[in-house]
Amino acid sequence: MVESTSRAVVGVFTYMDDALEAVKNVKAANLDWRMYSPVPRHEIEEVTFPQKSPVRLVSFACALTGCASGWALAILCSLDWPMRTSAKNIASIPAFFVPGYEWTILFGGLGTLFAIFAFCKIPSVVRAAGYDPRFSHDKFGVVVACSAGQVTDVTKRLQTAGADEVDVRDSL
Amino acid sequence: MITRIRLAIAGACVSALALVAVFAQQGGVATNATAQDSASQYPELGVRAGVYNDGQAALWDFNITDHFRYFGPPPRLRGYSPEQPIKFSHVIHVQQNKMECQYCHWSVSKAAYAAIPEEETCMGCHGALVQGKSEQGKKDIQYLKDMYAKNQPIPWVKVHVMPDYLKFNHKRHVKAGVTCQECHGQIPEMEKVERVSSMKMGWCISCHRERGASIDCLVCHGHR
Amino acid sequence: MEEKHHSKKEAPVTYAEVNDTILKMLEPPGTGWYLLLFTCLFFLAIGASCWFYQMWSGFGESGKSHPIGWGTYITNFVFWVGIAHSGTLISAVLYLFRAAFRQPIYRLAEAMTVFAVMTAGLFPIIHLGRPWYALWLMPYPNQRALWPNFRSPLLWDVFAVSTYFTISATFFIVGLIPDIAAARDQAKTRFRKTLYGVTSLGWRNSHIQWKHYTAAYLIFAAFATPLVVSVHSVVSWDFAMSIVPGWHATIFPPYFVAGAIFSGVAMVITLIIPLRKAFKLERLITPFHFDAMSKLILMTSGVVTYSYITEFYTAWFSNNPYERFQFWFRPFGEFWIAFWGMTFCNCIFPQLLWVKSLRTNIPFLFVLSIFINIGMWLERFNIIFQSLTREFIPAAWGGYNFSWVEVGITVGAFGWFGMWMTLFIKFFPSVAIVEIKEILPPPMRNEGHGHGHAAVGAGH
Amino acid sequence: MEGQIVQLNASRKSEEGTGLVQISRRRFLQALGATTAVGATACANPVEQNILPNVKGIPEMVPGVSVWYSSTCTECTTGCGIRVRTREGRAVKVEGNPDSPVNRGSLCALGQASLQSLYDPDRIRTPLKKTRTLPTGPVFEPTTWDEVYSKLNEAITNSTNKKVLLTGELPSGQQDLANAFTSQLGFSQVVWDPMQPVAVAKAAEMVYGTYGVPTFQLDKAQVVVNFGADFLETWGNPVGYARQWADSRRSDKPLRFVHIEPRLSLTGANADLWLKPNLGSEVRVALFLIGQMIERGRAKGVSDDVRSKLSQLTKGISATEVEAQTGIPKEKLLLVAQYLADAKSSLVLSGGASTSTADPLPLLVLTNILNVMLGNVGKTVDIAAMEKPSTSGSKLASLIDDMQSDKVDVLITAGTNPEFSFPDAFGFQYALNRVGIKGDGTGKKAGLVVALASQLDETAQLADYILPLHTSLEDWGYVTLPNGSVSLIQPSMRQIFDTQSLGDVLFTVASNTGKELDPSQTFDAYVKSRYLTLTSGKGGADSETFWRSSLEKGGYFVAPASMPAATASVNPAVFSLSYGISVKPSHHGELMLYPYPSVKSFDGRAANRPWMQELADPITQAVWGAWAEIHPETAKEQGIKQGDAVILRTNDGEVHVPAYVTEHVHKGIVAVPVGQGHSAYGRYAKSTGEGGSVFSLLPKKIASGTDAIVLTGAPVTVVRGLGSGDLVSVQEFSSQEGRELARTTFITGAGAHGHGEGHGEGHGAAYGGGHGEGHHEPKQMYTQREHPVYEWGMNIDLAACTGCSACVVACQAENNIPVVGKKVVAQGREMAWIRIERYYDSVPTEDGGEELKVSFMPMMCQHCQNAPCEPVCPVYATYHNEEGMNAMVYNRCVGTRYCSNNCSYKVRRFNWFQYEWPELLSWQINPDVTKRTVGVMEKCTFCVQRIAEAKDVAKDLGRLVEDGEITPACVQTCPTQAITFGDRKDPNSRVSKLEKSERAYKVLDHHLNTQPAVSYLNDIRYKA
Repeated sequence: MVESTSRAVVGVFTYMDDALEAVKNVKAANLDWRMYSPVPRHEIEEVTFPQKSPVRLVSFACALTGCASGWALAILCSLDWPMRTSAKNIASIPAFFVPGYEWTILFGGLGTLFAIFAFCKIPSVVRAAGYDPRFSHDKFGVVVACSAGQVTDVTKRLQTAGADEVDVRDSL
Repeated sequence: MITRIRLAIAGACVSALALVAVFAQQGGVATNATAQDSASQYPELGVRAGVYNDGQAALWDFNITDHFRYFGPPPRLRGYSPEQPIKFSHVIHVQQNKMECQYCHWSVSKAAYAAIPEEETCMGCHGALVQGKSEQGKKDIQYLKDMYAKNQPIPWVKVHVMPDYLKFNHKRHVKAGVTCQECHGQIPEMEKVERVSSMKMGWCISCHRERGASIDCLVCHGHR
Repeated sequence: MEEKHHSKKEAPVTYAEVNDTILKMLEPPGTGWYLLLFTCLFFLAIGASCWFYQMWSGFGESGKSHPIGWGTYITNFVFWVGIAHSGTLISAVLYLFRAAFRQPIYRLAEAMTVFAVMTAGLFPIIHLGRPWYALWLMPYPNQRALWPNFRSPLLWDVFAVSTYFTISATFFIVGLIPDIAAARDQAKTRFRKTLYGVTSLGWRNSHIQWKHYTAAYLIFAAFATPLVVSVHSVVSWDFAMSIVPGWHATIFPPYFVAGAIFSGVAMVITLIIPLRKAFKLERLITPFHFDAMSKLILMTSGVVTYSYITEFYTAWFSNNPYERFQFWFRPFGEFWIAFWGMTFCNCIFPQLLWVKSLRTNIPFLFVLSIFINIGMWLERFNIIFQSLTREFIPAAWGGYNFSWVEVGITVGAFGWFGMWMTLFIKFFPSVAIVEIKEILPPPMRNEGHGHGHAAVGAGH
Repeated sequence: MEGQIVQLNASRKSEEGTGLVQISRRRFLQALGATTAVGATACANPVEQNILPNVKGIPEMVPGVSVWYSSTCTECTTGCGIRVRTREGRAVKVEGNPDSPVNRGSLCALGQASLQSLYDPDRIRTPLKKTRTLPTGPVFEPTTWDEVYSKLNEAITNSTNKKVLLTGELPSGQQDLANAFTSQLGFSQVVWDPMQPVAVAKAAEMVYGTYGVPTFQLDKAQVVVNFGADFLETWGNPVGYARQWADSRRSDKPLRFVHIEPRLSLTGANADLWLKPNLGSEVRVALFLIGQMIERGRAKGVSDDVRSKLSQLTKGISATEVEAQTGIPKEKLLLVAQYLADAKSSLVLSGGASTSTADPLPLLVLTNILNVMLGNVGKTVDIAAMEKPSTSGSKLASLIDDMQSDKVDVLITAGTNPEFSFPDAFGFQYALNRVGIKGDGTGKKAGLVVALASQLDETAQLADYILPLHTSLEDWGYVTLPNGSVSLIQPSMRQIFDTQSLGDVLFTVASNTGKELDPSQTFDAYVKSRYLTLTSGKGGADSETFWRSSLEKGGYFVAPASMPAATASVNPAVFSLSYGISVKPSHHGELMLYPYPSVKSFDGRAANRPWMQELADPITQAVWGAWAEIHPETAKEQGIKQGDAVILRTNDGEVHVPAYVTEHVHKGIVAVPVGQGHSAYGRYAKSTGEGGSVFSLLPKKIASGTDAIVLTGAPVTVVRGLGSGDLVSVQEFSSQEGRELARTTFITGAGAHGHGEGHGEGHGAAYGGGHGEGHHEPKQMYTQREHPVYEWGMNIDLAACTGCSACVVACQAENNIPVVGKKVVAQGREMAWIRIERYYDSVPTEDGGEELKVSFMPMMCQHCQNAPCEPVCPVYATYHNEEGMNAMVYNRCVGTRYCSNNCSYKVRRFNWFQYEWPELLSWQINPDVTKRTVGVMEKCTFCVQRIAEAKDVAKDLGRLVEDGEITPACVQTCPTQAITFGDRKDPNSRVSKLEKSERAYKVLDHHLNTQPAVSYLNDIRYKA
């Protein structure tokens, strides 16, 4: 077995403020880190990801596309084989609001889904080395990727922050 | 991160444009010419029967009526060529003997229906004069005579099976100058008659559109 | 009455308790669950057989006649679409409004939405004369070079309902992912591990995931909110866009949306009361929530009642003889019982909720919710059936022939819906784990910084 | 509420068992098969379809092109000319022959349904021999013609007693041959046709001196006073009279029409004033009118002597007295007298059910006298052209006596069904079974009963042998008309079964006994030679050309010559009659039976035709089977509700029918349509046979002084039966609810004509908003559709529509509309594309009272410009085409039924089941019209196939279709030409002009702006 040089240091926290403290700590040390929490909280976001999520842009673009497509579908289909019903215009604009509206939402929603998948990197079959089942239960986790040499330092940082336990694992 | 967003937006726009482009094509199906392109097969006509979709069903256009009437391959497909009770050869009759289509199928210019000729018409030549050269020909002509003597019709097998709700009028098409071959293919070259056109709705419509004929539904689905 | 006092001195709910209580619901089922499932499957079998019989014998096996082209099936369609609505309302609209009582009930409501739309979606197909051509309503490229008619409200239905189903299912599934991940992490059997492993899509609760997730969730809610309004508006346009006296009314969209929420909340109560009892969720779903839902019912009942009155007023004020006749006919005509049944169930009975104690009286609420469900079914039936039976030409007035086939298919729809619900509550967390945790105060070493909503556990 | 739902629900049963209406389930099985058949290739079902050519060419037959044969309708004795449309050798439609002066191109419902007699699936297909009689009925086995002929020959040769030929009113050709047959073979002929007005003929003889029914010119009369003659339904020449009536009604000077009958008949419903006398008391009204005419100096037509005798007779008859006797208010009586007195020309008619009492002559005679007095003979009454019925009830009664006393050896029946249509009390069946039994007391049977029949009816079932006859669509013949015209009957298709012509049977029977009836030897040759004789000299030298052209035209038609200005004198013998009321209930409150022939069943001959069974009766709107019209007071006494089963009981029998409670029947009578209650006559007739036939209720009595049986007046009791009587009516609600659907223009003032009264007056409308807005042009939200070439439209003149329902059958026949059966109609699922809506309105009279106004309104797809049905279809199965039609594409329809919901006229019909015709009836399918499958919507197409045909022809000629070239089936057959079809885009077409008429309006358009292509013209009524 070849000994890997990269390590994942997993800090398990009971308290959120401890975990955030740890994050701030490792962030300051410019380490490659990740935080796991059983619940999204804005306190966490403020510390870990203060920028805006780009999901909304994708959603917006897709929604616009959907709106255009819905209208285009209705109008072009009607023009393709013009059939008069009840003296209504071939391109009956009021009636076509519905497909336009619905496809705005449909495309926007599917685009958002697509964005989540893309940005959250799911579906994922890769095992996250630092992940611990307790992180979906009631514990917070801060995982730091580091070389074998940094392990002690990182462990210390996490323990200082108040980790219940610190675990060192192979390769992130 | 920014790059990814740009990519996503660009992808969305491209897909939307593609979608619009598909629908902008009249009829929507992008499968234009197919392997059995009638123009290449019958160059002397110079008129293509199928224009943009040649009556091809989209893959997902599963039309159950095509199948449930018959437990087997539907006779409404291009290439359908059933065995006939008499091995009648259009090659001999039309190509070699230079007979006109309407000599036998005389009702095409008079009525909606293109009738199969009466046995009497066949007997006009085969009654006394022509007795056939080949073994098969002699057998078939004898069969014709027997049936005629028994006053029984010959059970020809329909090649162009059309549903009841389609009311096609041969007379109008013939009078409008549509040649037989445009729909039925090069029958003169056929030893055994085969369906060369799908005769599906899109196929009809394409020609109607091309020639500016009416595409009112009732023209074909209301009456003869 | 018990619930009223129980939470006073109890300890606050912790993250772990949330997880454990909810995931406990997923433990291997008992006889009761199987019994429920098989009952549902039995009903479904009845419905399926009836539908096949109807297709085999001819559509005439349902009770429609020449003046009455629509009947039970479209009533069921509108009913189930209506049921679906409160789910989206609770999950999306109340999310945007940050309503405090939403979290423990929203998952169930959302599941109800998805399954109700799945049920509703069957009925337009069942009611077709030639269901095997239902595909023709889709705008797909075909050899006939034909397209559907985008001016038809039925085509709008196709768009609205399919969009609604897609979006609500997406919203539902997206909401489920972290919870499935939680279930995965505590799964014990191999089957469950695989099931949750696959369906959680590799969700890890990382801070990046949470960031995008919460952003997307908000956007979903923002999309679903106009959708919930539009879908029932579109459904109401099936009627309002026509010229049938009693259908042709501009008030229909808001009236239908309010009615949908009304019936949907009632259905949520109908479902959640047994669930709460069976899985001992009293600590999570408290009288506070029932009180809030009761108030919602009371309000929507008021809106619905107001709509009824408006309909009558409009008919009178318009001086339109056909409309006037129709609205005279409903309460005093041949089928008065359907009208007065509806009025009792939807307008009069819910007024009892003005009494505070009744708003948290679980047995009463259960009975009331059943009545509202019946009342709302009758409302759709009144609109569809009564209007069609008395249209413009008196010579063409006619009646309806209720048939057992329709009853069978209606029962089958409940079986179909019930089947999905039953399967769902045993396989996936039917109370949102993450969202409840979100409103709990997070565990903090330094107390006072955390601020959660006190909606769960510590009741009032 | 419960009542209706439960009742409708209970009636849903599978009908396949009866074989009446076939609902096929195959389609779904096929669909099911499709899903499984994708992989299953080794299935035995043949993939192939055959296409069979003709063996030999037929000159006039082009595949796909119709060939029309002219012939004559033999359903009743009027002799309407018909044209039979054939396709590929099969008759597919029967229409009126425009060349015939009798019907001028129109045809009634029954005549059109003669096609279903030809294609009756229960027709007799071979000669039959009765082998035994089981309790369930006789058992027949096929036999050969030769066997029957030899048996018959034997019986005739050995006969020592009477030999009788019992027939209906045969067409003249057959009758002429039958005359030769009876005289040469020593037969006597007895004729029975219950529809013949023999009492009227007798009364004519008493007054005018000639036995026969005069022909009438309604259009020349200003006032028509009618005692019960249903001349718009079954009496006389209904098609011709309806045309005359309508021509007058829509003219500038419409005739005023007073109808006096205890029951509201279809004819009465079309009257300006319907008076409801006590049954049997009409004679006093007639007498009163005579008195009034004398008083008012309008009795110039009779000699002084007669006048004085008449004034003797009418002396002291006051309006008050007559009111007490008849129940008609005296104001109305005086009003009628005034109408008659003021009119320059008038017509008094009598006949029909109300004159089929035990003592009909006084009334019939008095009406004839009235006509003579008013100088109508020679003006409106043509006594030169008389139809002379040979029917005789008394002769048939004495034949029965003869048979009972074993005096008849051989009985041949043909074209008549006395076992059904002669009162059972006479004992026809019992007597017939004794035919041929030797009078020597041994009981040995030597004689024979042979029925010559096309259908296995009740009489044919009694016979020992049955010889199958051609129906009239397969047969030769001719009919001589009262005015000297000869209308030819020719076969329109080859015989379907091993049948023969009646004429040929007579020829064969005669030649077997060594007699030669005629040198021509075969019936077709006989017809030709007789025809040429009858029209001798008229055809010119080339008889063959004349014969050919006659066949083409349908016969030799004399133009309706002006009537000989005959004057008639009253035969003094009439004063020997008693003019008191002889027909009246024996005690207060006793009900009298009032059977009547209806336009839908006649005497029962129409019962084997599904079209006629499913045709809604214009008055009651009931289908399939009989009913009893009961006055609400009677119903209340007996606790009878609408649709309950009731038992009608007389001294002679009882029948079970559903109750139809209506106030439009005199409270002293119970009215029942005759013609239902068959125990044989095919599956359709038998399906309504359970309750029994009305003829079983009738007394064994011949009306005094005539040859007629007594139809009305038998004392009857009405008892509530068990449960529901299975009354199926297609229209439950009779009020217009003030919605101005069928509108009326009222003419006020005595005889003054003016259209000034506006629309729909006095409909008791709470919402009277629609007055006078017929021509407004509402602002349109959308630009209206351009119609580049044609814009088809229709106009229906309600003043001319009598409600006769011929159009309904025409539509059924033309468009392959399925007949769905009683159960399915009960569910509200009738399929007729055109229906006759009937509304009862109460309108104010001039003197401030209220009068009944009955409106008939043909309703079919209105082909709206702004059609509500079109935009709601998700798949464009219905849309507006460039010729202004609301097109329906069946094969695109997925069956959402939204269009039907949204159709304000409710004229769309859904295929709830897969309906199939049984074999043989399936031959009538019009090959130009798509058969619809289950789950598909259908509706009126304006007969788009006919439009296409006309356009096709016009295109060949290089021009556009001209006005009048297209006649949809309903337009073609309408006896009153109330319907007009044409191009609305052409301002000179009739339809455009009518649309701009001041009477024109469009239904519901003023509320809905649907812009229908069908316009209606207001009905015209005199304000009573």
